[in-house]
Amino acid sequence: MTLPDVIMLAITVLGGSAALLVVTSRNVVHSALFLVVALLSVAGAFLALGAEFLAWAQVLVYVGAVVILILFGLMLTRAPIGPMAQHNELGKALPIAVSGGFFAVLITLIFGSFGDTTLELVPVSPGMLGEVLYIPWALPFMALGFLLTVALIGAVVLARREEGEGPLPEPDPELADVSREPVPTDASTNPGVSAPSEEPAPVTGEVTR
Amino acid sequence: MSQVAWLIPALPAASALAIIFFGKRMPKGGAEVGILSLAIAFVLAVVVAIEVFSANVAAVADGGEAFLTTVGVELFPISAEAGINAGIRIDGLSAMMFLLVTFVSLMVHIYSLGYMAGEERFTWYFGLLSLFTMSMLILVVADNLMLLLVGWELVGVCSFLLIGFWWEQKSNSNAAIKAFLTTKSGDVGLVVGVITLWSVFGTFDISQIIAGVEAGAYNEGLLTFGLVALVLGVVGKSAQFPLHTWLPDAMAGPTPVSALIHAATMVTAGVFLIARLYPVYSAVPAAQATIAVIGAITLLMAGLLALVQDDVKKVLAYSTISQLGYMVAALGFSYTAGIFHLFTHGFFKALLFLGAGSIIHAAHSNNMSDMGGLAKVMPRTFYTFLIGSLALMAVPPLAGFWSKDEILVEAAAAGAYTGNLVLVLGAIGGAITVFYMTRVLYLVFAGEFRGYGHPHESPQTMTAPPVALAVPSLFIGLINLPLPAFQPYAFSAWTMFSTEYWVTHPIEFSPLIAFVAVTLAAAGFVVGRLMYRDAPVGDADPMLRLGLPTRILQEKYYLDRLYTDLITLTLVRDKLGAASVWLNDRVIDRIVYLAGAGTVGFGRGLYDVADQKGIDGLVNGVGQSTRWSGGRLRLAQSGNVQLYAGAMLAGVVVLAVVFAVG
Amino acid sequence: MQAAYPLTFAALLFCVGVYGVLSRRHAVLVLMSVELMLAAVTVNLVTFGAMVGDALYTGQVFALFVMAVGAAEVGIGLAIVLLIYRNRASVNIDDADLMKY
Amino acid sequence: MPELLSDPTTVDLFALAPELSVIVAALAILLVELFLPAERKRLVMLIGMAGVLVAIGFLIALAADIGGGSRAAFGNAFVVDQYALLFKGLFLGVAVFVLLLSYRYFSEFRTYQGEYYFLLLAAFVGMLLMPSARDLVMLFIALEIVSIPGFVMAGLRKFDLRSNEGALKFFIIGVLSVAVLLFGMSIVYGFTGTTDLVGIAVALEGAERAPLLLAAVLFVIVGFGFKVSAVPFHFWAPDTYQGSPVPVTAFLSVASKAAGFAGLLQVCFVAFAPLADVWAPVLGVIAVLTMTLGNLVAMQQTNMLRLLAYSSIAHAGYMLVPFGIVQPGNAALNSDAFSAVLVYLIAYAVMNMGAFAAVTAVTRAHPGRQVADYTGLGHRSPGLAGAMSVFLLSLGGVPPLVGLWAKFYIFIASVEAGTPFGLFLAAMVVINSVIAMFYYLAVVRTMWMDEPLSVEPIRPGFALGTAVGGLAFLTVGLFVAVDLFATSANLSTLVAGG
Amino acid sequence: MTWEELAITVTVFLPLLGAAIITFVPRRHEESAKSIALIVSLAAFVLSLAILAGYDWGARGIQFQLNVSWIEAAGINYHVGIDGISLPLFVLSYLLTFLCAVYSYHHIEEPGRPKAFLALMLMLQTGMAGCFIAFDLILFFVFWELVLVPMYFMIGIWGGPNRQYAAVKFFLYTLFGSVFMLVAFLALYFAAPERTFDILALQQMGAAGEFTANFQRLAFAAIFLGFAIKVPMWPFHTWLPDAHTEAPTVGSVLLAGILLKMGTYGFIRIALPILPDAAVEYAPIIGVLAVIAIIYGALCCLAQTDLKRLIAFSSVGHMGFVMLGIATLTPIGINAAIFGMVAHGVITGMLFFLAGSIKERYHTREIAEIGGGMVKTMPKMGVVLGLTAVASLGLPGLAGFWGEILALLAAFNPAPSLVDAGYLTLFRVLVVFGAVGTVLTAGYFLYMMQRVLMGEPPERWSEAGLRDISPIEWGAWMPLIVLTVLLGPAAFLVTGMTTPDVTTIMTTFLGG
Repeated sequence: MTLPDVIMLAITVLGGSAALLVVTSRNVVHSALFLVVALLSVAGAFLALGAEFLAWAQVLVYVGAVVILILFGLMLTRAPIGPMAQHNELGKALPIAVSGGFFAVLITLIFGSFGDTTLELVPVSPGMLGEVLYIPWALPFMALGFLLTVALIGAVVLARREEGEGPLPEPDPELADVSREPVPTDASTNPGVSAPSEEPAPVTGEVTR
Repeated sequence: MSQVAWLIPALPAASALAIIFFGKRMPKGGAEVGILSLAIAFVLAVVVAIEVFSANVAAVADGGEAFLTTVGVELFPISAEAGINAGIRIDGLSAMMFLLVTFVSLMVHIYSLGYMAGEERFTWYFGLLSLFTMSMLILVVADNLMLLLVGWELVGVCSFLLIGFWWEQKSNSNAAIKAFLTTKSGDVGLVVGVITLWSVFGTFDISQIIAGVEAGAYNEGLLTFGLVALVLGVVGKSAQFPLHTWLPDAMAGPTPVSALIHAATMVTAGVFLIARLYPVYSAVPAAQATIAVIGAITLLMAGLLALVQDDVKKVLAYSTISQLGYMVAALGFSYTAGIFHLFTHGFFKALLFLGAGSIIHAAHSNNMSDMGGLAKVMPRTFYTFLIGSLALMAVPPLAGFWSKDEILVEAAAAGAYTGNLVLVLGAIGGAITVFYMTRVLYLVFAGEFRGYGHPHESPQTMTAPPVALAVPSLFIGLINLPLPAFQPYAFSAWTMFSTEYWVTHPIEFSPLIAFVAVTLAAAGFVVGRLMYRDAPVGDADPMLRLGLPTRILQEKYYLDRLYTDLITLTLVRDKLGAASVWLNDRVIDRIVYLAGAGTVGFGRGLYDVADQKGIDGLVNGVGQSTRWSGGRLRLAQSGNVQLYAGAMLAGVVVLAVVFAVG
Repeated sequence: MQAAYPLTFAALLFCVGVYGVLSRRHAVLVLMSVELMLAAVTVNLVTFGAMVGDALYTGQVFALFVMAVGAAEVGIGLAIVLLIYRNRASVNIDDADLMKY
Repeated sequence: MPELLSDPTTVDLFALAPELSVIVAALAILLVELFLPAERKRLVMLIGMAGVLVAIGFLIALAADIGGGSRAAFGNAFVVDQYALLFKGLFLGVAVFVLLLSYRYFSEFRTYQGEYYFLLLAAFVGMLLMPSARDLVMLFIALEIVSIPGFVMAGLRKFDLRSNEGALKFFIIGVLSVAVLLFGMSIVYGFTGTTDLVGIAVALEGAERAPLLLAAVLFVIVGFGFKVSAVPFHFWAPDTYQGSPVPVTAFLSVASKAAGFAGLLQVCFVAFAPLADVWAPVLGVIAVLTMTLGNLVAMQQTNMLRLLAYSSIAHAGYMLVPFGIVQPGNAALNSDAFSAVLVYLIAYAVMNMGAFAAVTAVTRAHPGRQVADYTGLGHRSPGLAGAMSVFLLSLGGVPPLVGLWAKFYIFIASVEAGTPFGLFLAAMVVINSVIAMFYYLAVVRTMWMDEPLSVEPIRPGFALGTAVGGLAFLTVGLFVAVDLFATSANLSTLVAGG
Repeated sequence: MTWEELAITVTVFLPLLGAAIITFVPRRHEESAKSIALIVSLAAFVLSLAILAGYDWGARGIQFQLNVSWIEAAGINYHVGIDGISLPLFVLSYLLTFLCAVYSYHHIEEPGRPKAFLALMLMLQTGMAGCFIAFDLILFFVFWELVLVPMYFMIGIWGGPNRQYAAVKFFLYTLFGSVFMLVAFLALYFAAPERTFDILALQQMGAAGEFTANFQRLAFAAIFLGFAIKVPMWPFHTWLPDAHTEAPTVGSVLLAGILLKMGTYGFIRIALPILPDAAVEYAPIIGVLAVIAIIYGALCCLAQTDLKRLIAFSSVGHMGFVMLGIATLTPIGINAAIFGMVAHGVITGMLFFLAGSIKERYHTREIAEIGGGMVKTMPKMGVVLGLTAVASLGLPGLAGFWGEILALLAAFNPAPSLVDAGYLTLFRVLVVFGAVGTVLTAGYFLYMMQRVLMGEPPERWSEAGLRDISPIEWGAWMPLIVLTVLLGPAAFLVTGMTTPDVTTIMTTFLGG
């Protein structure tokens, strides 16, 4: 049991519990905070494994940007501050069964084949990583760049509010039962063109066996 | 001349076409073309006959071969080596048939001018007559069995069309169909027989078949089966027992038709066929025995039936069946006797039918009960009818005597079981024939006229042909006088197929048999005269008061009821037909429909049960979800994405285990 | 260091992520759980990178790419969730069952 | 494994030409769209079309240039060989038709047309990268480039809750399967020490079969299974197809499914070839499940898009059959199976795209998307109904149409395998195609033999009209000229090229 | 590419081209579609006559042969040619289509739309003609299935009352059969020493005994199912009455005239020569089923009340004779079968034309309602119906006779290999039953003639002033009437062509 093993175990315990709390805590904001702890523990794991650059990247990208983004998401969707019923109609039976099964399978298999291998850790400096990144991995790197731009534009398109232009989202009458105040519509914006909206086929129409 | 004998069938064929297509526009409605063509044909027939007969006589004289010319051409190949060919075969027999058919057909044509005058489909009638004569002549002249079969069936169809000429009344078309179907069922035997002969001898050609039989290299059992099958065809066509029921009903057609078809030509086709294949039959004793027996039964059975008929044409019809029985029986052991009786019978039976036609025409009814006393009113018809009856009754100098007597002589000569049977039944049959003919003579000509209206003599065209036919009825018998001196020039020589047969089977005269036959005939005449002198009609008719025998005879031994009602109508058409349709629509169709519907049903079932009960059930069984009320759960595609994800990952886990183990 | 430990840590994170995706009602929570799963993958990759020790540091580069892609997916995920929220004022995944069978 | 590059400057741009031209076109669209007034925005599609056509030009030049050999770039992480060219040709062909479909459909949206075309072209870039990618990392990234625009486009009908819902389901299931894919890839990398496909194959040759490795192989296959909508991973398809705009559904059912197969082909036939005896039977079983479930459920559908969704699931099943009969080491059989999948893909792309083109035309007049909308179409617009019948009958496998050859090749491959499992697969294909005939025939029947609801004909408009006409011609034309693409698609180039 | 090679391809695909042209005719002048169809079908017919003229009657083997590879990936090549066996049916299909084009100038059933109808008809013609000239199994299969879709639409759209049920039934029946056939073709492909779909090569292999006995048994069973459904043989025939009665006149003429023959032709061309041992094993079964079909068909006809359905069932009977001829495995038998096919095509095609015209005038197919006396109300129609009915019941001297009599002839002594297998007596019993079948056939036809032609016409029809045969109808029917009468005496028109090739194909069975 060398020092790195001890560190690793500690990180595993810390990260694991944080992750569990993320998914089980009743308060959504608490989950977000526990997510931060979990991701930090991952960064710690990277450091333990000698991937120093990755660790800082993890901290910067995930903890810095992604969690903040998620918090914004929670805020925008007016998530209730207090506790809310966490479990969906599926109940806990299926998720526990599946994830438990998954975990059991993975653990047995991992210990089966990697039980005894030990890692001699060679710290990888950012310089070495950088050198490798821009020549052999140039193509994936560029492709990834393109991917990020596409994701960015996609997110903007979806998330943008629509009153400014284009067809206004008339509430779908069949969902009239859902309590929602109508989005303020000013009649002037879009003249004649009516979108080929889905004329509300009666629910039964849609739902046929 | 015989080389070009194919002209004889060609003439009526040409006239038939001419009449059918241009008949309407001809002055006499096509009749003149018919008569002209047949007249020429008759002349040609006489020329050919002279050539053939003189050749035969010469052959008998100097011991040469019998006259035979065959001219044939291959119509079309049916396999690399075999083919169907059409050709003519002229020998004594066919020459004789030429004479008989053309002459009788000519007489009927002339007679029909008067009889069918004013008929709506006059032209169509004459077209059919020519068509019929053509097919009969094809049958006569054919050199191979296949062409004979073609002629045979064509004759059948023409008789169907002629019998059902007045097809407005359902009874006529019923009779026509009955005639056709009965002969057609007989034809089953013919077809099977022809095919068997083909498979035994490898050819249809008659001369090769005969050569094959003489050579002796053939499968005995199969040949017997073939010949017996042919006999079934003969029984159907020549109305022998048991397939005779159609002939009396065929009287529904116009009388000249009956005269031509049901006296002289068509019904003799069967007899002609046996005569044509006589050498083959003589080689197979079993076949000859069957013929003799059938002939004997038929002649007696039909004779009895003739006793109780009221319709004059029906009497003649049954008498024809009886005479055909004689011919068939004769062919059981003697070639010449059989065909001689055929020859003579053709003339006087045609005469009787034409006479009957005039009588019916005059009395406006077929039934003898409303005739009587016509001798005075229709002298010419009476005398000719009398001559015909006397010939039929085998009164010595006339034709009937010589031919029927010859049959009895040959039967006696043959001896053995069949010979004696034919002799005895023949004699009795002779007596019965005389009895029912005297009954007819008295009921029709003697006493007072019982019908309504006043009968008068038929016009010239309807009395001339009977007169013309009376001449041969009187003298034709003499051409075959059984005197040894006369025989080399006699009919037997003319029509022999091989000289050595003519030598080994001479025509003798036995005074004893002649005497017995004549006395029996005389007895029959006396009894007949006694009973019917004052024309007792209706239920006064002695023959109708015999109780059970009368009823059996009137019901025609219940054969008719057996055939028409039981077999054809009820069993075949209604029962079997309906059963097969039921089988078709209900059973087979249903099975297939179920198979088809089955897959759809199976699909739906699988979809309902396995697809959504199965997977959903499993997933929910595991989860003890509270909110999952029955209503919400329906199908695997429940719309809840987490259920999808769950199902998917469950699948992954299961597969991972399988993989890990695998 | 024992290789098994980081791997178990990764497996633990992955399975907790799976649990989170399947059970939480709130869409954003589902996104968070997905992030956990991707983080688990990165740990896995780095561990294997160290174990293999190849010249190209494939493990770590791959991990980096995964992080980038993870970030992109969170962006898209949130956009979709916001879109649903604006149309229905509820991010509860259970309601999203308009289309079925 | 992209080995160390000695000289970084020799990046072979010509090999990347097709991808680059599409990227340039996409970016150009974004820029130009800003300056166009609202009603002129739809002209943007023309730029996109230009980009695709230029890419096709480059493709032909590349094909002429390599002629059978291969051309590597980035230290053979990116290889352009006959296999890659065939797929790129297929993708660009499909791109042309998706653009034609989208022209009029999206012109009414007036808002984010530019972004839509950008996303569409981006997805096609991803697809173009996929067949040339020869290592797991690049495969993963290409897969992502295809998926992410897919998620967005599926949700583009923002006002319609069904569309959002479809996008959400697509996203969640998509992300989940990517996570599983990555997990698998990491373990495979762990075992084999490399991410290069051929390298993996070499490493696997000798390696003893640790259970974890086998599980990892499964995880990777699951990632592509999702894209191809094989059975346990098919749940997203019906809802997403129904929710998203019809051209996007066409894109999903044809293009992204083809990309999934491109990846699966490379992974299964190259990387995991030595383990064939492990995954082949499992894929075979999945194929049968997919086929049967797809056909049976399709029989019950009344919504046209859901029917086509289940039908495309069934066709994914047919295409998975050759994977089920692969035998390690039996090169002849494998190459036949390989070409069978390719032939089916090309035929499927043509007839399915055609079907969706016709559905797009009809949906504009009947937004209800019900099968009942098609009653009496034969009387209203015989041309459109004729084309739709051609596509449906071809999907059913009726002879004078290319669908027959597609099934025929699958059939030959599975009968040639000779194993009882092969024969079982063949029998299932036969039974399924007869069952499928039920619902294809039902639609064709309603079109021709029932009385139309209204008499006014449906005008598909120029762009869509050419798409429907062109595809109908191809469906029949390819039947005769099936030889064109049948021979060129063989395994040898892929294996050798890598 | 000399005319020799191109002749067949041009003749086969000309109608398809015609169909394409017709579809592009604008809706406004739809009537012109009729004249285009007429011209195209006439041109195709003339071309087929040119091939007939150019055909060397004596020579054995394939003429006008063209063999170019189509899909070399799977070893399928476009191998077309024509020989004595396929030439008569090939020319007959063109004749019937041309006559149908003439007939449909005035007679298209109620949804009208001549454009679609004629296009489908021409497409049908390509499929039919293609079947007879294909010498590659897959090419044969493609043409075989090509016929399905147009006929399905023809029955489904222009048919009678419950046409959709009949159309679907027809489609799925044949599809089911053809799927098995395809499996058999593939099995042959894989079992052949060097893989080929070429029928001629497979025939050589079959003759040389390359295929093992039980493989042959299985393959023949599958092929048998495919062809038997099409013929149709007895247990698989239930689709025929529905399809025929519901199909439009032209549809049922082509269906009865040619489509049924594709099944029997398939037996002669593919099943028998390629799998000789299995053919010997299955021959008695086919023979028995054939005779059952004869008797069963006749009995069903007796019970029919619908004129068209009666004619349909008569086809079951006639095809029974054809199959009996095939079951004998002798040159005479096959000759009889081919002649029977041609004669049945001419006669039953004529009968269906008549049935169509009668329905058009009487507006019903129920014999009871027609009430008889047609010779009085429509004399010419009556005579023609009479003549055709008589020809159909096998009156010698007309076309129908030779087919039946030669089949019985051949069945009396079947091929030596059958005799050695001890089936001689069985076949002879079949001959007797077949002969009885002819009587039953005569029975129901005469019964039909009595109820339709003879008797007094009910007054409803006698004053209705039904118009007799119109010039268009004369034009469409005259060739058939002439052929019915001509094929009697001049039977060499068909057997002359078929005999050389039939003997070559049947040599394998001649054995001893």
